[in-house]
Amino acid sequence: MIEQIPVLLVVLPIVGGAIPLVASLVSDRAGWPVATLTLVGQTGLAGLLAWTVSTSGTVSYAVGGFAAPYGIELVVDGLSGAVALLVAVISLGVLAYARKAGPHSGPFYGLYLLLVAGLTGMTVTGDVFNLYVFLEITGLAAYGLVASGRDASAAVAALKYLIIGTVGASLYLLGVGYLLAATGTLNMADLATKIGEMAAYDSTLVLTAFGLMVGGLTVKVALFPLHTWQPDAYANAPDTVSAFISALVSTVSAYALARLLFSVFTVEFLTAVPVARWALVGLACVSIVAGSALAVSQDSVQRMLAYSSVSQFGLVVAGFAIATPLAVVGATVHLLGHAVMKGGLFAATGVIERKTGATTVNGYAGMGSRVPVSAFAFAVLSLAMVGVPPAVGFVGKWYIVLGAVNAENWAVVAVLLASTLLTLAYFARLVERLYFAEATIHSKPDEAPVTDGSGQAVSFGMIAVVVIAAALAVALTAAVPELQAMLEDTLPPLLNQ
Amino acid sequence: MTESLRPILAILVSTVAIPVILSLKRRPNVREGVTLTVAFAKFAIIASMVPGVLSGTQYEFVLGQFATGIELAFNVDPLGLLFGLLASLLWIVTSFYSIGYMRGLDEHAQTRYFASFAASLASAVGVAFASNLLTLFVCYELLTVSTYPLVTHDETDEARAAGRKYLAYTFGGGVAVLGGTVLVFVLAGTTAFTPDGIEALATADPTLARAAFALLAAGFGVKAALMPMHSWLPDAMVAPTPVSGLLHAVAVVKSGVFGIARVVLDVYGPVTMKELGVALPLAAIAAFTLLTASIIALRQDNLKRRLAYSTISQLSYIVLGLALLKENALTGGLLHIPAHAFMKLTLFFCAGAIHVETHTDDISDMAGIGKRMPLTMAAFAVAAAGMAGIPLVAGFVSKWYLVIGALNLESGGLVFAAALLVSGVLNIAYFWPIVYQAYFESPEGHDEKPLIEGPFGGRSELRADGGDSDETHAASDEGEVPEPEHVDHLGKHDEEHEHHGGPPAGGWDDRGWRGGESTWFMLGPILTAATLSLLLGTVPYTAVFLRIVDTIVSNLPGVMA
Amino acid sequence: MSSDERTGLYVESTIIMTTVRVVAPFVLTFALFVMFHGANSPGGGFQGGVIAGSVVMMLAFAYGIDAAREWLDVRVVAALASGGVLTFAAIGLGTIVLGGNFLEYHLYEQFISHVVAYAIELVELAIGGIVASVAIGLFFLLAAGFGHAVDAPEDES
Amino acid sequence: MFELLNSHYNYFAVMLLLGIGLYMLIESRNLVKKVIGMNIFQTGIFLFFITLAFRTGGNPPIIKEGGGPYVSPLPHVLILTAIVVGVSLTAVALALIIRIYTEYGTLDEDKLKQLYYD
Repeated sequence: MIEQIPVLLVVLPIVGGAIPLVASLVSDRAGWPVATLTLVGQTGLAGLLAWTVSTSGTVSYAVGGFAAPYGIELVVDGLSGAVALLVAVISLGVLAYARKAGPHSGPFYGLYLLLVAGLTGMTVTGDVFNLYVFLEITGLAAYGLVASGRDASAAVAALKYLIIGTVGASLYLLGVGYLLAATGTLNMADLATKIGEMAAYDSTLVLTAFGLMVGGLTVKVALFPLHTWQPDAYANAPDTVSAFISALVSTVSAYALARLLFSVFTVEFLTAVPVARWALVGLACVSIVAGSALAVSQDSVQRMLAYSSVSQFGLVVAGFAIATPLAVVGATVHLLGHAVMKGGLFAATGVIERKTGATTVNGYAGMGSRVPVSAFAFAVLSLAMVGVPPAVGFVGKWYIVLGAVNAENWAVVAVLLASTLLTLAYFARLVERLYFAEATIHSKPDEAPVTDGSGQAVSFGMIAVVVIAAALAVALTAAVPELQAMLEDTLPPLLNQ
Repeated sequence: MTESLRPILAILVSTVAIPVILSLKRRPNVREGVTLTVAFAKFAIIASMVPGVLSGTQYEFVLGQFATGIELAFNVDPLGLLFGLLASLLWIVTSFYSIGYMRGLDEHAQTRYFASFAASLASAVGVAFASNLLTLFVCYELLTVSTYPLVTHDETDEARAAGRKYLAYTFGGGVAVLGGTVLVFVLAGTTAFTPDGIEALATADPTLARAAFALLAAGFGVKAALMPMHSWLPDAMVAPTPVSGLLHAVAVVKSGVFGIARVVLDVYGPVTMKELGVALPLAAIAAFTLLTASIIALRQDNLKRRLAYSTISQLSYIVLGLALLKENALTGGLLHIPAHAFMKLTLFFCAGAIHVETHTDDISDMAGIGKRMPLTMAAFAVAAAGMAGIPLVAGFVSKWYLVIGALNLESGGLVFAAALLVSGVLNIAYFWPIVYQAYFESPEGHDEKPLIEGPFGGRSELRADGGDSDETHAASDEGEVPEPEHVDHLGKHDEEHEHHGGPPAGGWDDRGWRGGESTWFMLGPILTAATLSLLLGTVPYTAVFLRIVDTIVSNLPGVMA
Repeated sequence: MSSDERTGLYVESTIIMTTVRVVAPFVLTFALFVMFHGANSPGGGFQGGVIAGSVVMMLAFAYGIDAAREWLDVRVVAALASGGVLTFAAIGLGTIVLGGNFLEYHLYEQFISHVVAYAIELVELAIGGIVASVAIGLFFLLAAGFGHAVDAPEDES
Repeated sequence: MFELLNSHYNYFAVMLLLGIGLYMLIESRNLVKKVIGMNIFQTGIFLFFITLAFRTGGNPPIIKEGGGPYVSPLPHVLILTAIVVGVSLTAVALALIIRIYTEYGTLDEDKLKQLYYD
């Protein structure tokens, strides 16, 4: 049974996603229970899978019984096991938020589960073309979800996201074509051995493929300067969707990038072609700095958080590109930690907006006393993001810096260390406003601008999600040694050590 | 090493108090009761470890694996105990004082204030007991975060600006510490504190080892207010006075100094320091800072700002003592940690008491105030004498050791000794006028203070510390009358609008010597702190601190040799 | 723009209506033909589904979109889509129940001979259903110009 | 030069399509034209895959006696999937455009930006 889990993880949400569609014809409220049920199962399976991987190593699965290089293979190692679990847990958590925050339609939950399926598929697949398909399923669902906002500006944002995202995915597909031409295979493990054997690392075909695939994925990860879709999409989508996609879509794309680096091109390629590594590290560093600079200049909190993602993913990609075991552990920790923190932050902005109507940095002034719990969670999450120990944001950074120092990459070390201050620059401003400034918005708490008729704009579940995210942002630190052990079991073959 | 829960208990006791304090928002008496109980409990736990530590036991508690090869672990050794004991002792004193001060001024957000205070103390004790650099760093950062609400307490533009500056400086320092910690870890494979230094560092690549030292010293130097990283400290004086007292004379700045002590004694060790040649630059910076800050202090009219520059100067005494790497200098430097804490706390408390009672903040307004607040000003005089190194007060003992240590130096000792002595003279120069005019002058007839009133080089509108511009603040804020609870703890702010500071129209009234000048909530702590500094100056061994310091120094064969 | 203006675009034409009426059954048969050929010759659910979908579009062109929408209830479309997904998943998961891997068709061999071909046909039909319903759904959506962007999950596995 | 063109004309066609598509995508202010550009861009990629499969003198990849050499079937399968993906993307894009048009009454990107940021 256990060896079937990878495929079940993908099929379950698809099946679950089909049901709300039918159910929505009967009842408008059927979507949520079905989705919850599905995702509880999904979380259980993902947990079981992660546990299996951590105890008995990599699980691989041949779809349809066709053996690896010909059929589609699903591979779950420590890295993908952790990400798959993250996807399941966060999507379940966001559901708790969505129960009140909506949207409530059946098709919404269909898309929601489709997105979960796409993300999980991207995580577990061991085939570069299959990855493309899941990338596009993820994209389609994400575009649809962004557009599900009531405002028409959501449609504009979604269209922008769609066009840029499609170009990114198409570039990736073109890169797959180059790899196929060079090696004649699409299986990741097979590619890893054939690149270098059949085509030299520095051959034009392989280099072009690398450039196209990595370039395509960085669009999805939203590294500077390919991030332009992200702020609009995050800021215009409904709160539920912002929390969900900000936590997961870029995260899983960054995971795919890592998978590409380690399981397809391998670290040997990075060593043989230093320019590839430098390009990636350079891009990441630029992203860290530029993302922070843009975040500082934002007035809207959600846009600020979106630009913050640009910066944080720079950090993650830098860790992966340095590619020493410690740096990879750090990047993974930051990848997972960022998902929790950013998701929580977006959820918190939703709660604060519903309760007080505040959406801008100035509007947040004095809200610390109006929404004490959410504001406190927001502050904790902000500090965690800045990297105040012992929160998880610090641990990731610690490992990445350690890896960069080990690689004697001093310029990167400097940027990584400075990123703390850069992050501080925009988060401190918000926390200061929250607690130490005179309120600029004076409407009474319960005359909230966004209500759905039930009188209460915010449910207990929504606040619980925010608080749990804040607690997790600190508590995850305790899980890091476990994660590290899990990664160390599966990473050495990837890192050739 | 003994496994013991006591280190973590000492930290947790005030951590646990935070939610309790927050939940008692509507019952201030119970809330303050909790604060005091916890303060006493914390002190009791820490004090209970003193005999053990003096006899060579170390109490250890491992919280768990934090990252590769690094544990989140606490260990009470003599050095940690010195700082922990000091901080927890003075927390009690300060808690009493805070109650008097905050209620005296009817401050807003008192709950947040007391909660942050408890958090700060938890982190400060964490800094004290951390058994490796990373744990130290974790607590160091938490200390920054938990003191930020205290600095920004006023919620005025000025307070926010000071808070921003504070965060920027200290987090910048934190980044440097992080960088240094990573380097040390990579070079030595561990960051655990070992008396006399981590061995592997001695054999590591000297350039990198120096770089790591520079990063660590710079990082901790921010909180230790080494020049040129000091300018957050005078600005942070906008905080309520108990905060300035405990945090900016004791916990926060001392955590920086303590970090440097850890780096010098337990990470690098005196021998490696000498081999790397990093001690002398550090000593030079410290000597420069202690002289320059003293000179700047001369020109501060605001009492709290003058005290702030005095702090900058005195902290460098400690750093200098550490950097000289001589037995006596070390003893002096380390003893100056508690000595300065007691004296400076007294001084800040006095300043606060004057502020609460008379709303006077500028020294030029204080002529004859000895009549109004005789006990306060007496305590002030005692502490000021100690600062200058007059015998019988704590400062004398530590400075004595420091100067002897400097003179023991093979070369250049005279320079450092001279710097110390000159600074002592400057100390007198900036403290004596305050005491003098408090007792021997009256508001109607007092001498001019050319240093303060006459601008340097004839330029006006520019303050000696360069960064501050109270005048512009006041001008830009015109028309916006601050709400009563937003009284500015630097005082300047309000002068334009209403008569806050200075003597009342008919001169200071006479309140006598029996405590009519203020509440005992404030007088008590002031007198306690002053008494403590006298005790440390007269019977330093009985007052335990010198014994702890001796234990620390005797654990360092590299120094004794 | 209101929907009234858009209905005004429709012009009733006897020629088109007759042609569509005659051609439609053949097109639908052709669609099924293509779908059934997915197992072992060129063809399959994707192509067949699109052809099937185009039948509805032809009808819509000939008789007006609103008439077509009334004729083909949106529930049928949704049911077709999710039914396709569920069928597909059931066949795939069935093999797991039998102890094999996902979509390992030959495990059904113990019940029915030549089951591989049948199973593939069934999967192709399911995919055809999904594709057709999605195409129809999107067509209605585009024609209406409002409502949710995507009505049904796209499923290309 | 001409020989290269003659032997690699398919790649030139691909490059041309990619170029045209990308140009339209970036340069055109009309949203619908942008989507058309996106389609052309994708078509270029599809074509690239298909030409990869080509083998001189190859047969369709249906195994019969004495069949070989076969054209590679893999790219066709892949592109079939990719086309479906492309179609769904186009559909979603058009649905979004309709919604934008009903709301803002324009398809011009610049005008939209003005309306959007107001």
